[in-house]
Amino acid sequence: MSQSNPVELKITSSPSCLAAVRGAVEEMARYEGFGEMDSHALVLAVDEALANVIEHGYSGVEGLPIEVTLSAVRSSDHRAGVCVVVRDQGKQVDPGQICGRDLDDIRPGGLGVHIIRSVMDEVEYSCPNEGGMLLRMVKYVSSASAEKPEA
Amino acid sequence: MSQSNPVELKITSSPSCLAAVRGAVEEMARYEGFGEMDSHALVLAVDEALANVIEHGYSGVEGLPIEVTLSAVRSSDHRAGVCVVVRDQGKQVDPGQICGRDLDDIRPGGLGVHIIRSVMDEVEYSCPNEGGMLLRMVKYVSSASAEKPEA
Amino acid sequence: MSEKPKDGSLVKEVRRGENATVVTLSGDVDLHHSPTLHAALVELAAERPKRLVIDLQEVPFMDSSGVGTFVEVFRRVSAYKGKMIFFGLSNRVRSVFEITKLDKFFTICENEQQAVTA
Amino acid sequence: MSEKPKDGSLVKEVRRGENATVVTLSGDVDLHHSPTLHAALVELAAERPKRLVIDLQEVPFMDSSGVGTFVEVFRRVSAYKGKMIFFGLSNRVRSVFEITKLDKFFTICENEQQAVTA
Ligand SMILES: Nc1ncnc2c1ncn2[C@@H]1O[C@H](COP(=O)(O)OP(=O)(O)O)[C@@H](O)[C@H]1O
Ligand SMILES: Nc1ncnc2c1ncn2[C@@H]1O[C@H](COP(=O)(O)OP(=O)(O)O)[C@@H](O)[C@H]1O
Repeated sequence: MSQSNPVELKITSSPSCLAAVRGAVEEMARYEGFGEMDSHALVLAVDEALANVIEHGYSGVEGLPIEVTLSAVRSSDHRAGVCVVVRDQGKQVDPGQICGRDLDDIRPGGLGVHIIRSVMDEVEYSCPNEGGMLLRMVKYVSSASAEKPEA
Repeated sequence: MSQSNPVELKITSSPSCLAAVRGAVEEMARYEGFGEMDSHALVLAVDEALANVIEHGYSGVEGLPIEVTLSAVRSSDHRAGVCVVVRDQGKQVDPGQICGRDLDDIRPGGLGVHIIRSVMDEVEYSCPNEGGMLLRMVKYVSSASAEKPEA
Repeated sequence: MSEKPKDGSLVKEVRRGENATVVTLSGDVDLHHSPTLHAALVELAAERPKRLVIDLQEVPFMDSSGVGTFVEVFRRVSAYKGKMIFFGLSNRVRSVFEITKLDKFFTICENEQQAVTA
Repeated sequence: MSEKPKDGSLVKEVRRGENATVVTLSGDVDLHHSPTLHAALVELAAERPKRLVIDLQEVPFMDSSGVGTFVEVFRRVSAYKGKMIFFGLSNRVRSVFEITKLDKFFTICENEQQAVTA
Protein backbone atom coordinates (compact mmCIF):
# COMPACT_ATOMS: atom_id res chain seq x y z
CA MET A 1 0.00 0.00 0.00
CA SER A 2 1.36 3.41 -0.84
CA GLN A 3 0.27 6.80 0.39
CA SER A 4 -1.52 7.38 -2.91
CA ASN A 5 -4.10 4.60 -2.40
CA PRO A 6 -6.37 5.72 0.41
CA VAL A 7 -9.46 3.75 1.35
CA GLU A 8 -12.54 5.87 2.07
CA LEU A 9 -15.47 4.62 4.13
CA LYS A 10 -18.80 6.39 4.29
CA ILE A 11 -21.06 5.32 7.09
CA THR A 12 -23.99 6.83 8.92
CA SER A 13 -24.09 7.69 12.61
CA SER A 14 -25.37 4.27 13.61
CA PRO A 15 -23.54 2.13 16.18
CA SER A 16 -24.19 -0.89 13.96
CA CYS A 17 -21.83 0.52 11.31
CA LEU A 18 -18.79 0.45 13.58
CA ALA A 19 -17.95 -3.24 13.12
CA ALA A 20 -17.31 -2.90 9.38
CA VAL A 21 -14.99 0.07 9.95
CA ARG A 22 -13.12 -1.85 12.64
CA GLY A 23 -12.61 -4.72 10.20
CA ALA A 24 -11.27 -2.43 7.47
CA VAL A 25 -8.86 -0.73 9.87
CA GLU A 26 -7.64 -4.00 11.30
CA GLU A 27 -6.94 -5.66 7.95
CA MET A 28 -5.25 -2.55 6.61
CA ALA A 29 -3.01 -2.40 9.68
CA ARG A 30 -2.19 -6.09 9.40
CA TYR A 31 -1.41 -5.65 5.72
CA GLU A 32 0.94 -2.80 6.55
CA GLY A 33 2.81 -5.07 8.95
CA PHE A 34 1.26 -4.07 12.29
CA GLY A 35 1.45 -6.74 14.99
CA GLU A 36 -1.68 -7.91 16.76
CA MET A 37 -1.61 -5.49 19.68
CA ASP A 38 -0.68 -2.46 17.56
CA SER A 39 -3.48 -3.14 15.14
CA HIS A 40 -5.93 -3.65 17.99
CA ALA A 41 -4.88 -0.34 19.54
CA LEU A 42 -5.51 1.43 16.24
CA VAL A 43 -8.89 -0.28 15.81
CA LEU A 44 -9.87 0.72 19.34
CA ALA A 45 -8.95 4.38 18.77
CA VAL A 46 -10.95 4.57 15.54
CA ASP A 47 -13.94 2.93 17.25
CA GLU A 48 -13.76 5.46 20.09
CA ALA A 49 -13.49 8.38 17.68
CA LEU A 50 -16.58 7.22 15.78
CA ALA A 51 -18.49 6.57 19.01
CA ASN A 52 -17.73 10.17 20.03
CA VAL A 53 -18.98 11.55 16.72
CA ILE A 54 -22.21 9.58 17.12
CA GLU A 55 -22.73 10.51 20.78
CA HIS A 56 -21.39 14.06 20.90
CA GLY A 57 -21.13 15.40 17.36
CA TYR A 58 -24.58 14.09 16.42
CA SER A 59 -26.08 13.73 19.94
CA GLY A 60 -27.05 10.14 19.21
CA VAL A 61 -29.16 10.91 16.14
CA GLU A 62 -28.78 8.09 13.60
CA GLY A 63 -28.49 8.34 9.82
CA LEU A 64 -26.11 11.31 9.64
CA PRO A 65 -22.93 11.11 7.56
CA ILE A 66 -19.45 10.17 8.77
CA GLU A 67 -16.46 9.72 6.48
CA VAL A 68 -13.38 7.76 7.45
CA THR A 69 -10.27 7.84 5.27
CA LEU A 70 -7.46 5.35 5.82
CA SER A 71 -4.04 5.77 4.28
CA ALA A 72 -0.66 4.16 4.69
CA VAL A 73 2.11 6.45 5.89
CA ARG A 74 5.71 6.13 7.14
CA SER A 75 7.33 7.62 10.24
CA SER A 76 10.53 9.64 9.90
CA ASP A 77 12.41 6.49 10.99
CA HIS A 78 10.61 4.48 8.28
CA ARG A 79 8.17 2.56 10.45
CA ALA A 80 4.89 1.62 8.78
CA GLY A 81 1.89 3.65 9.89
CA VAL A 82 -1.78 4.20 9.22
CA CYS A 83 -3.33 7.67 9.06
CA VAL A 84 -7.04 7.89 9.86
CA VAL A 85 -9.14 10.97 9.10
CA VAL A 86 -12.64 11.14 10.59
CA ARG A 87 -14.92 13.82 9.15
CA ASP A 88 -18.37 14.63 10.47
CA GLN A 89 -20.99 17.35 9.88
CA GLY A 90 -21.93 17.58 13.54
CA LYS A 91 -21.51 20.04 16.37
CA GLN A 92 -18.26 21.98 16.37
CA VAL A 93 -16.37 22.11 19.64
CA ASP A 94 -13.15 23.90 20.49
CA PRO A 95 -10.40 21.32 19.84
CA GLY A 96 -8.71 22.51 23.04
CA GLN A 97 -11.75 21.31 24.99
CA ILE A 98 -11.50 17.74 23.76
CA CYS A 99 -9.27 16.12 26.31
CA GLY A 100 -9.34 12.87 28.21
CA ARG A 101 -10.13 13.19 31.87
CA ASP A 102 -8.05 12.07 34.83
CA LEU A 103 -8.54 8.40 35.56
CA ASP A 104 -8.41 8.51 39.36
CA ASP A 105 -12.16 9.07 39.60
CA ILE A 106 -13.53 5.72 38.47
CA ARG A 107 -16.83 6.34 36.71
CA PRO A 108 -18.38 5.37 33.41
CA GLY A 109 -17.70 7.73 30.50
CA GLY A 110 -14.92 10.14 29.77
CA LEU A 111 -12.58 7.37 28.65
CA GLY A 112 -12.77 7.65 24.85
CA VAL A 113 -10.46 10.62 24.35
CA HIS A 114 -8.07 9.19 26.94
CA ILE A 115 -7.86 5.97 24.93
CA ILE A 116 -7.36 7.81 21.64
CA ARG A 117 -4.55 9.95 23.04
CA SER A 118 -2.94 6.95 24.76
CA VAL A 119 -2.69 4.72 21.73
CA MET A 120 -2.21 7.10 18.80
CA ASP A 121 1.08 8.79 17.95
CA GLU A 122 -0.56 11.89 16.47
CA VAL A 123 -4.03 13.27 17.26
CA GLU A 124 -5.32 16.55 15.87
CA TYR A 125 -8.89 17.84 16.05
CA SER A 126 -9.93 20.80 13.88
CA CYS A 127 -13.08 22.69 12.86
CA PRO A 128 -13.15 23.09 9.06
CA ASN A 129 -14.86 26.25 7.73
CA GLU A 130 -17.46 24.12 5.93
CA GLY A 131 -18.75 22.90 9.30
CA GLY A 132 -18.42 19.75 11.38
CA MET A 133 -15.27 18.36 12.94
CA LEU A 134 -12.20 16.80 11.44
CA LEU A 135 -10.01 14.41 13.40
CA ARG A 136 -6.69 13.37 11.94
CA MET A 137 -4.74 10.70 13.75
CA VAL A 138 -1.77 8.49 13.01
CA LYS A 139 -0.37 5.34 14.55
CA TYR A 140 2.95 3.77 13.62
CA VAL A 141 4.10 0.22 14.32
CA SER A 142 5.60 0.49 17.78
CA SER A 143 9.40 0.25 17.80
CA ALA A 144 9.38 -2.69 20.22
CA SER A 145 7.16 -4.79 17.97
CA ALA A 146 9.09 -3.74 14.87
CA GLU A 147 12.15 -5.41 16.39
CA LYS A 148 10.40 -8.32 18.03
CA PRO A 149 7.20 -9.56 16.35
CA GLU A 150 4.29 -10.00 18.75
CA ALA A 151 2.99 -13.49 19.41
CA MET B 1 -27.59 -3.46 11.54
CA SER B 2 -30.66 -2.69 9.53
CA GLN B 3 -31.08 -2.39 5.79
CA SER B 4 -31.04 1.40 6.14
CA ASN B 5 -27.43 1.66 7.32
CA PRO B 6 -25.23 0.72 4.41
CA VAL B 7 -21.45 1.03 4.58
CA GLU B 8 -19.83 2.50 1.47
CA LEU B 9 -16.17 1.96 0.61
CA LYS B 10 -14.36 3.93 -2.05
CA ILE B 11 -11.07 2.49 -3.18
CA THR B 12 -8.88 2.79 -6.23
CA SER B 13 -7.99 -0.01 -8.61
CA SER B 14 -4.92 -1.01 -6.65
CA PRO B 15 -4.44 -4.57 -5.40
CA SER B 16 -3.15 -3.13 -2.12
CA CYS B 17 -6.63 -1.77 -1.33
CA LEU B 18 -8.25 -5.21 -1.25
CA ALA B 19 -7.22 -6.13 2.28
CA ALA B 20 -9.16 -3.27 3.89
CA VAL B 21 -12.30 -4.20 1.96
CA ARG B 22 -11.92 -7.83 2.99
CA GLY B 23 -11.72 -6.76 6.62
CA ALA B 24 -14.84 -4.62 6.39
CA VAL B 25 -16.82 -7.40 4.72
CA GLU B 26 -15.66 -10.01 7.21
CA GLU B 27 -16.51 -7.98 10.31
CA MET B 28 -19.87 -6.96 8.89
CA ALA B 29 -20.69 -10.60 8.16
CA ARG B 30 -19.60 -11.68 11.62
CA TYR B 31 -21.67 -8.90 13.15
CA GLU B 32 -24.69 -10.09 11.21
CA GLY B 33 -24.24 -13.58 12.65
CA PHE B 34 -22.37 -15.32 9.83
CA GLY B 35 -20.27 -18.30 10.91
CA GLU B 36 -16.59 -18.46 10.03
CA MET B 37 -16.87 -20.35 6.74
CA ASP B 38 -19.86 -18.35 5.50
CA SER B 39 -18.09 -15.08 6.19
CA HIS B 40 -14.92 -16.32 4.53
CA ALA B 41 -16.90 -17.36 1.44
CA LEU B 42 -18.41 -13.87 1.23
CA VAL B 43 -15.01 -12.22 1.70
CA LEU B 44 -13.53 -14.42 -1.04
CA ALA B 45 -16.30 -13.53 -3.51
CA VAL B 46 -15.88 -9.79 -2.90
CA ASP B 47 -12.11 -10.09 -3.31
CA GLU B 48 -12.56 -11.95 -6.62
CA ALA B 49 -15.07 -9.38 -7.86
CA LEU B 50 -12.65 -6.52 -7.10
CA ALA B 51 -9.72 -8.39 -8.64
CA ASN B 52 -11.78 -8.77 -11.82
CA VAL B 53 -12.60 -5.07 -11.92
CA ILE B 54 -8.91 -4.24 -11.55
CA GLU B 55 -7.73 -6.79 -14.11
CA HIS B 56 -10.54 -6.73 -16.68
CA GLY B 57 -12.61 -3.58 -16.12
CA TYR B 58 -9.52 -1.39 -15.78
CA SER B 59 -6.96 -3.64 -17.55
CA GLY B 60 -4.64 -3.40 -14.56
CA VAL B 61 -4.37 0.40 -14.55
CA GLU B 62 -4.11 1.64 -10.96
CA GLY B 63 -5.75 4.69 -9.40
CA LEU B 64 -9.20 4.34 -10.97
CA PRO B 65 -12.34 4.43 -8.82
CA ILE B 66 -14.22 1.45 -7.40
CA GLU B 67 -17.15 1.73 -5.01
CA VAL B 68 -18.30 -1.09 -2.78
CA THR B 69 -21.54 -0.84 -0.82
CA LEU B 70 -22.35 -3.31 1.94
CA SER B 71 -25.80 -3.64 3.43
CA ALA B 72 -27.54 -6.08 5.70
CA VAL B 73 -30.50 -7.94 4.21
CA ARG B 74 -32.78 -10.85 5.11
CA SER B 75 -33.77 -13.88 3.04
CA SER B 76 -37.44 -14.72 2.59
CA ASP B 77 -36.99 -17.34 5.34
CA HIS B 78 -35.47 -14.67 7.63
CA ARG B 79 -31.82 -15.69 7.43
CA ALA B 80 -29.30 -12.89 7.86
CA GLY B 81 -27.55 -11.81 4.68
CA VAL B 82 -25.14 -9.26 3.28
CA CYS B 83 -25.71 -7.51 -0.04
CA VAL B 84 -22.59 -6.26 -1.82
CA VAL B 85 -22.71 -3.83 -4.74
CA VAL B 86 -19.51 -3.27 -6.73
CA ARG B 87 -19.52 -0.29 -9.08
CA ASP B 88 -16.74 0.56 -11.50
CA GLN B 89 -16.22 3.01 -14.37
CA GLY B 90 -14.34 0.51 -16.52
CA LYS B 91 -14.96 -1.46 -19.67
CA GLN B 92 -18.53 -2.64 -20.19
CA VAL B 93 -18.99 -6.28 -21.11
CA ASP B 94 -22.16 -8.17 -21.88
CA PRO B 95 -23.28 -9.64 -18.53
CA GLY B 96 -24.13 -12.87 -20.38
CA GLN B 97 -20.44 -13.25 -21.28
CA ILE B 98 -19.28 -13.19 -17.67
CA CYS B 99 -19.39 -16.82 -16.71
CA GLY B 100 -17.07 -19.14 -14.87
CA ARG B 101 -15.34 -21.70 -17.04
CA ASP B 102 -15.44 -25.47 -16.75
CA LEU B 103 -12.98 -26.69 -14.18
CA ASP B 104 -11.83 -29.88 -15.91
CA ASP B 105 -9.07 -28.05 -17.75
CA ILE B 106 -6.67 -27.21 -14.94
CA ARG B 107 -4.95 -23.94 -15.79
CA PRO B 108 -4.34 -20.66 -14.02
CA GLY B 109 -7.05 -18.03 -14.47
CA GLY B 110 -10.73 -18.26 -15.18
CA LEU B 111 -11.57 -19.18 -11.61
CA GLY B 112 -12.84 -15.87 -10.21
CA VAL B 113 -16.34 -15.90 -11.67
CA HIS B 114 -16.65 -19.60 -10.84
CA ILE B 115 -15.87 -18.82 -7.20
CA ILE B 116 -18.30 -15.90 -7.09
CA ARG B 117 -21.15 -17.97 -8.56
CA SER B 118 -20.34 -20.93 -6.29
CA VAL B 119 -20.45 -19.08 -3.01
CA MET B 120 -23.01 -16.30 -3.51
CA ASP B 121 -26.77 -16.86 -3.43
CA GLU B 122 -27.53 -14.06 -5.90
CA VAL B 123 -25.18 -12.63 -8.57
CA GLU B 124 -26.26 -10.05 -11.10
CA TYR B 125 -24.03 -8.08 -13.46
CA SER B 126 -25.39 -5.04 -15.29
CA CYS B 127 -24.19 -2.16 -17.47
CA PRO B 128 -25.62 1.12 -16.14
CA ASN B 129 -26.30 3.83 -18.73
CA GLU B 130 -23.78 6.12 -17.05
CA GLY B 131 -21.00 3.69 -17.98
CA GLY B 132 -18.95 1.04 -16.18
CA MET B 133 -20.25 -2.15 -14.66
CA LEU B 134 -22.41 -2.84 -11.65
CA LEU B 135 -22.30 -6.14 -9.81
CA ARG B 136 -24.91 -6.85 -7.17
CA MET B 137 -24.51 -9.99 -5.12
CA VAL B 138 -26.02 -11.39 -1.94
CA LYS B 139 -25.02 -14.12 0.45
CA TYR B 140 -27.20 -15.42 3.28
CA VAL B 141 -26.11 -17.41 6.29
CA SER B 142 -26.26 -20.98 5.04
CA SER B 143 -29.18 -22.94 6.50
CA ALA B 144 -26.89 -25.65 7.87
CA SER B 145 -24.82 -23.20 9.87
CA ALA B 146 -27.94 -21.35 11.03
CA GLU B 147 -29.05 -24.57 12.74
CA LYS B 148 -25.65 -25.76 13.86
CA PRO B 149 -23.07 -23.03 14.57
CA GLU B 150 -19.70 -23.66 12.93
CA ALA B 151 -16.71 -24.39 15.14
CA MET C 1 -17.67 -18.71 16.31
CA SER C 2 -20.88 -19.32 18.19
CA GLU C 3 -24.38 -18.18 17.47
CA LYS C 4 -25.33 -14.62 18.28
CA PRO C 5 -27.62 -14.24 21.28
CA LYS C 6 -31.08 -13.45 19.94
CA ASP C 7 -31.87 -10.36 22.01
CA GLY C 8 -28.75 -8.41 21.04
CA SER C 9 -27.61 -8.16 24.66
CA LEU C 10 -24.59 -10.41 24.10
CA VAL C 11 -25.72 -12.57 27.03
CA LYS C 12 -25.32 -16.10 25.74
CA GLU C 13 -25.81 -18.00 28.96
CA VAL C 14 -26.55 -17.34 32.65
CA ARG C 15 -25.77 -19.97 35.28
CA ARG C 16 -26.93 -19.27 38.83
CA GLY C 17 -25.12 -21.06 41.67
CA GLU C 18 -25.02 -20.59 45.42
CA ASN C 19 -21.76 -18.64 45.35
CA ALA C 20 -21.94 -17.01 41.98
CA THR C 21 -23.98 -16.11 38.95
CA VAL C 22 -21.85 -16.76 35.86
CA VAL C 23 -22.74 -14.73 32.77
CA THR C 24 -21.24 -15.79 29.45
CA LEU C 25 -21.08 -13.01 26.87
CA SER C 26 -20.59 -13.55 23.16
CA GLY C 27 -19.83 -10.80 20.65
CA ASP C 28 -18.39 -7.30 20.54
CA VAL C 29 -19.05 -5.16 23.62
CA ASP C 30 -19.34 -1.88 21.72
CA LEU C 31 -21.59 1.17 21.43
CA HIS C 32 -24.20 -0.92 19.64
CA HIS C 33 -24.46 -3.69 22.22
CA SER C 34 -23.58 -1.93 25.47
CA PRO C 35 -27.03 -0.48 26.24
CA THR C 36 -28.81 -3.86 26.04
CA LEU C 37 -25.93 -5.53 27.88
CA HIS C 38 -26.20 -2.91 30.61
CA ALA C 39 -29.91 -3.57 31.02
CA ALA C 40 -29.34 -7.33 31.22
CA LEU C 41 -26.57 -7.02 33.82
CA VAL C 42 -28.59 -4.56 35.93
CA GLU C 43 -31.37 -7.17 36.10
CA LEU C 44 -28.93 -9.86 37.17
CA ALA C 45 -27.32 -7.58 39.76
CA ALA C 46 -30.78 -6.95 41.21
CA GLU C 47 -30.87 -10.65 42.18
CA ARG C 48 -27.89 -9.83 44.45
CA PRO C 49 -25.62 -12.78 43.70
CA LYS C 50 -22.60 -13.07 46.02
CA ARG C 51 -20.42 -12.97 42.95
CA LEU C 52 -21.34 -11.70 39.52
CA VAL C 53 -18.86 -13.51 37.28
CA ILE C 54 -18.45 -12.30 33.70
CA ASP C 55 -17.07 -14.78 31.18
CA LEU C 56 -15.39 -12.83 28.35
CA GLN C 57 -13.91 -15.80 26.48
CA GLU C 58 -16.12 -15.16 23.45
CA VAL C 59 -15.69 -11.39 23.44
CA PRO C 60 -13.22 -10.44 20.70
CA PHE C 61 -13.66 -6.67 21.12
CA MET C 62 -14.57 -4.23 23.89
CA ASP C 63 -14.45 -0.44 23.86
CA SER C 64 -15.02 2.31 26.44
CA SER C 65 -18.79 1.90 26.25
CA GLY C 66 -18.25 -1.64 27.50
CA VAL C 67 -15.85 -0.50 30.19
CA GLY C 68 -18.41 2.12 31.24
CA THR C 69 -21.13 -0.51 31.43
CA PHE C 70 -19.01 -2.72 33.67
CA VAL C 71 -18.03 0.20 35.94
CA GLU C 72 -21.67 1.12 36.42
CA VAL C 73 -22.76 -2.47 37.18
CA PHE C 74 -19.77 -2.82 39.50
CA ARG C 75 -21.13 0.11 41.57
CA ARG C 76 -24.44 -1.66 41.98
CA VAL C 77 -22.85 -4.95 42.99
CA SER C 78 -20.48 -3.21 45.42
CA ALA C 79 -23.42 -1.35 46.95
CA TYR C 80 -24.82 -4.62 48.38
CA LYS C 81 -21.27 -5.86 49.18
CA GLY C 82 -21.22 -8.34 46.29
CA LYS C 83 -18.22 -9.02 44.08
CA MET C 84 -17.87 -8.61 40.35
CA ILE C 85 -15.22 -10.80 38.72
CA PHE C 86 -14.03 -11.27 35.15
CA PHE C 87 -12.33 -14.19 33.45
CA GLY C 88 -11.41 -15.30 29.94
CA LEU C 89 -10.00 -11.98 28.75
CA SER C 90 -8.12 -12.02 25.45
CA ASN C 91 -5.00 -9.86 25.22
CA ARG C 92 -7.05 -7.32 23.33
CA VAL C 93 -9.81 -7.01 25.88
CA ARG C 94 -7.25 -6.98 28.69
CA SER C 95 -5.43 -4.10 27.01
CA VAL C 96 -8.58 -1.94 27.17
CA PHE C 97 -8.76 -2.47 30.95
CA GLU C 98 -5.06 -1.62 31.10
CA ILE C 99 -5.24 1.57 29.02
CA THR C 100 -8.13 2.79 31.18
CA LYS C 101 -6.23 1.69 34.32
CA LEU C 102 -9.15 -0.51 35.39
CA ASP C 103 -7.14 -3.74 35.39
CA LYS C 104 -6.10 -3.00 38.96
CA PHE C 105 -9.59 -1.94 39.95
CA PHE C 106 -11.52 -4.97 38.72
CA THR C 107 -10.90 -8.54 39.86
CA ILE C 108 -9.63 -10.44 36.83
CA CYS C 109 -9.13 -14.21 37.07
CA GLU C 110 -7.53 -16.77 34.81
CA ASN C 111 -10.44 -19.19 34.65
CA GLU C 112 -13.98 -19.84 35.85
CA GLN C 113 -12.93 -21.95 38.81
CA GLN C 114 -10.78 -19.18 40.25
CA ALA C 115 -13.49 -16.64 39.48
CA VAL C 116 -16.32 -18.34 41.36
CA THR C 117 -14.18 -18.68 44.48
CA ALA C 118 -12.26 -15.39 44.28
CA MET D 1 1.37 -12.64 13.83
CA SER D 2 4.87 -12.76 12.42
CA GLU D 3 6.88 -10.14 10.62
CA LYS D 4 6.14 -9.47 6.98
CA PRO D 5 8.78 -10.70 4.56
CA LYS D 6 10.70 -7.67 3.38
CA ASP D 7 10.47 -8.21 -0.38
CA GLY D 8 6.68 -8.49 -0.52
CA SER D 9 6.85 -12.00 -1.97
CA LEU D 10 5.37 -13.62 1.17
CA VAL D 11 8.36 -16.00 1.27
CA LYS D 12 9.38 -15.97 4.90
CA GLU D 13 11.82 -18.85 4.88
CA VAL D 14 13.32 -21.39 2.46
CA ARG D 15 14.93 -24.60 3.72
CA ARG D 16 16.69 -26.79 1.18
CA GLY D 17 17.11 -30.48 1.99
CA GLU D 18 18.05 -33.53 -0.03
CA ASN D 19 14.45 -34.67 -0.52
CA ALA D 20 12.63 -31.38 -0.45
CA THR D 21 12.78 -27.61 -0.52
CA VAL D 22 10.37 -26.30 2.11
CA VAL D 23 9.01 -22.79 1.51
CA THR D 24 7.24 -21.04 4.37
CA LEU D 25 4.83 -18.32 3.26
CA SER D 26 3.46 -15.61 5.52
CA GLY D 27 0.63 -13.25 4.62
CA ASP D 28 -2.31 -13.05 2.23
CA VAL D 29 -1.84 -14.76 -1.13
CA ASP D 30 -3.88 -12.25 -3.09
CA LEU D 31 -3.72 -10.15 -6.26
CA HIS D 32 -1.21 -7.84 -4.62
CA HIS D 33 1.27 -10.51 -3.55
CA SER D 34 0.78 -13.25 -6.16
CA PRO D 35 3.06 -11.78 -8.87
CA THR D 36 6.11 -11.53 -6.57
CA LEU D 37 5.28 -14.91 -5.03
CA HIS D 38 5.10 -16.40 -8.51
CA ALA D 39 8.53 -15.03 -9.38
CA ALA D 40 10.02 -16.39 -6.15
CA LEU D 41 8.54 -19.87 -6.66
CA VAL D 42 9.64 -20.02 -10.31
CA GLU D 43 13.21 -19.38 -9.15
CA LEU D 44 12.97 -22.15 -6.57
CA ALA D 45 11.43 -24.57 -9.07
CA ALA D 46 14.36 -23.86 -11.41
CA GLU D 47 16.60 -25.50 -8.80
CA ARG D 48 14.62 -28.70 -9.50
CA PRO D 49 14.03 -29.93 -5.95
CA LYS D 50 12.57 -33.47 -5.74
CA ARG D 51 9.73 -31.97 -3.72
CA LEU D 52 8.67 -28.36 -3.56
CA VAL D 53 6.85 -28.19 -0.22
CA ILE D 54 4.70 -25.13 0.50
CA ASP D 55 3.99 -24.33 4.16
CA LEU D 56 0.72 -22.38 4.37
CA GLN D 57 0.41 -22.28 8.16
CA GLU D 58 0.81 -18.50 8.23
CA VAL D 59 -1.42 -17.79 5.25
CA PRO D 60 -4.80 -16.54 6.51
CA PHE D 61 -6.19 -15.77 3.05
CA MET D 62 -5.76 -17.01 -0.51
CA ASP D 63 -7.77 -16.15 -3.62
CA SER D 64 -7.83 -17.34 -7.23
CA SER D 65 -4.69 -15.37 -8.07
CA GLY D 66 -2.91 -17.54 -5.51
CA VAL D 67 -4.49 -20.70 -6.85
CA GLY D 68 -3.41 -19.65 -10.35
CA THR D 69 0.14 -19.07 -9.17
CA PHE D 70 0.31 -22.53 -7.62
CA VAL D 71 -1.15 -24.21 -10.72
CA GLU D 72 1.46 -22.55 -12.91
CA VAL D 73 4.36 -23.49 -10.64
CA PHE D 74 2.95 -27.02 -10.40
CA ARG D 75 3.26 -27.32 -14.19
CA ARG D 76 6.93 -26.42 -14.03
CA VAL D 77 7.64 -28.85 -11.22
CA SER D 78 5.71 -31.66 -12.94
CA ALA D 79 7.65 -30.99 -16.16
CA TYR D 80 10.88 -32.25 -14.55
CA LYS D 81 8.95 -35.00 -12.67
CA GLY D 82 9.17 -33.23 -9.33
CA LYS D 83 6.38 -33.08 -6.78
CA MET D 84 4.62 -30.06 -5.33
CA ILE D 85 3.08 -30.57 -1.89
CA PHE D 86 1.15 -28.33 0.48
CA PHE D 87 0.70 -28.48 4.24
CA GLY D 88 -0.67 -26.29 7.03
CA LEU D 89 -3.88 -25.22 5.29
CA SER D 90 -6.46 -23.44 7.41
CA ASN D 91 -10.10 -24.32 6.78
CA ARG D 92 -10.38 -21.09 4.81
CA VAL D 93 -7.49 -21.75 2.49
CA ARG D 94 -8.58 -25.36 2.08
CA SER D 95 -12.05 -24.19 1.05
CA VAL D 96 -10.58 -22.21 -1.87
CA PHE D 97 -8.88 -25.37 -3.17
CA GLU D 98 -12.21 -27.17 -2.70
CA ILE D 99 -14.36 -24.59 -4.49
CA THR D 100 -11.93 -24.62 -7.42
CA LYS D 101 -11.83 -28.46 -7.27
CA LEU D 102 -8.04 -28.41 -6.91
CA ASP D 103 -8.03 -30.19 -3.55
CA LYS D 104 -8.02 -33.49 -5.43
CA PHE D 105 -5.44 -32.30 -7.91
CA PHE D 106 -2.79 -31.05 -5.49
CA THR D 107 -1.12 -33.15 -2.81
CA ILE D 108 -2.19 -31.75 0.54
CA CYS D 109 -0.61 -33.10 3.73
CA GLU D 110 -1.37 -32.65 7.39
CA ASN D 111 2.11 -31.62 8.49
CA GLU D 112 5.65 -31.00 7.32
CA GLN D 113 6.89 -34.47 8.09
CA GLN D 114 4.27 -36.08 5.87
CA ALA D 115 4.89 -33.46 3.21
CA VAL D 116 8.64 -34.01 2.83
CA THR D 117 8.16 -37.76 2.43
CA ALA D 118 4.90 -37.77 0.44
N1 LIG E 1 -16.39 14.20 17.75
C1 LIG E 1 -16.71 15.00 18.79
N2 LIG E 1 -17.55 16.05 18.61
C2 LIG E 1 -17.87 16.84 19.65
N3 LIG E 1 -17.39 16.70 20.89
C3 LIG E 1 -16.54 15.70 21.15
C4 LIG E 1 -16.16 14.81 20.12
N4 LIG E 1 -15.31 13.91 20.66
C5 LIG E 1 -15.17 14.22 21.96
N5 LIG E 1 -15.90 15.30 22.27
C6 LIG E 1 -15.96 15.97 23.62
O1 LIG E 1 -14.94 15.43 24.44
C7 LIG E 1 -15.50 14.90 25.67
C8 LIG E 1 -14.73 13.67 26.15
O2 LIG E 1 -15.02 12.55 25.35
P1 LIG E 1 -14.75 11.08 25.87
O3 LIG E 1 -13.41 11.03 26.52
O4 LIG E 1 -14.95 10.14 24.75
O5 LIG E 1 -15.81 10.80 27.01
P2 LIG E 1 -17.39 10.59 26.91
O6 LIG E 1 -17.70 10.24 25.50
O7 LIG E 1 -17.66 9.46 27.84
O8 LIG E 1 -17.95 11.88 27.37
C9 LIG E 1 -16.95 14.63 25.37
O9 LIG E 1 -17.75 14.66 26.50
C10 LIG E 1 -17.27 15.74 24.34
O10 LIG E 1 -17.60 16.93 25.02
N1 LIG F 1 -15.62 -6.60 -13.69
C1 LIG F 1 -15.43 -7.10 -14.94
N2 LIG F 1 -15.35 -6.27 -15.99
C2 LIG F 1 -15.16 -6.78 -17.22
N3 LIG F 1 -15.05 -8.10 -17.50
C3 LIG F 1 -15.13 -8.97 -16.50
C4 LIG F 1 -15.32 -8.53 -15.16
N4 LIG F 1 -15.36 -9.62 -14.37
C5 LIG F 1 -15.19 -10.69 -15.17
N5 LIG F 1 -15.06 -10.32 -16.46
C6 LIG F 1 -14.88 -11.24 -17.62
O1 LIG F 1 -15.14 -12.58 -17.20
C7 LIG F 1 -14.00 -13.44 -17.48
C8 LIG F 1 -13.84 -14.52 -16.42
O2 LIG F 1 -13.32 -13.97 -15.23
P1 LIG F 1 -12.62 -14.89 -14.13
O3 LIG F 1 -13.44 -16.11 -13.93
O4 LIG F 1 -12.37 -14.08 -12.94
O5 LIG F 1 -11.25 -15.36 -14.77
P2 LIG F 1 -9.93 -14.54 -15.09
O6 LIG F 1 -9.99 -13.29 -14.28
O7 LIG F 1 -8.83 -15.45 -14.66
O8 LIG F 1 -9.97 -14.31 -16.56
C9 LIG F 1 -12.83 -12.51 -17.60
O9 LIG F 1 -11.82 -13.04 -18.41
C10 LIG F 1 -13.47 -11.25 -18.19
O10 LIG F 1 -13.58 -11.34 -19.58
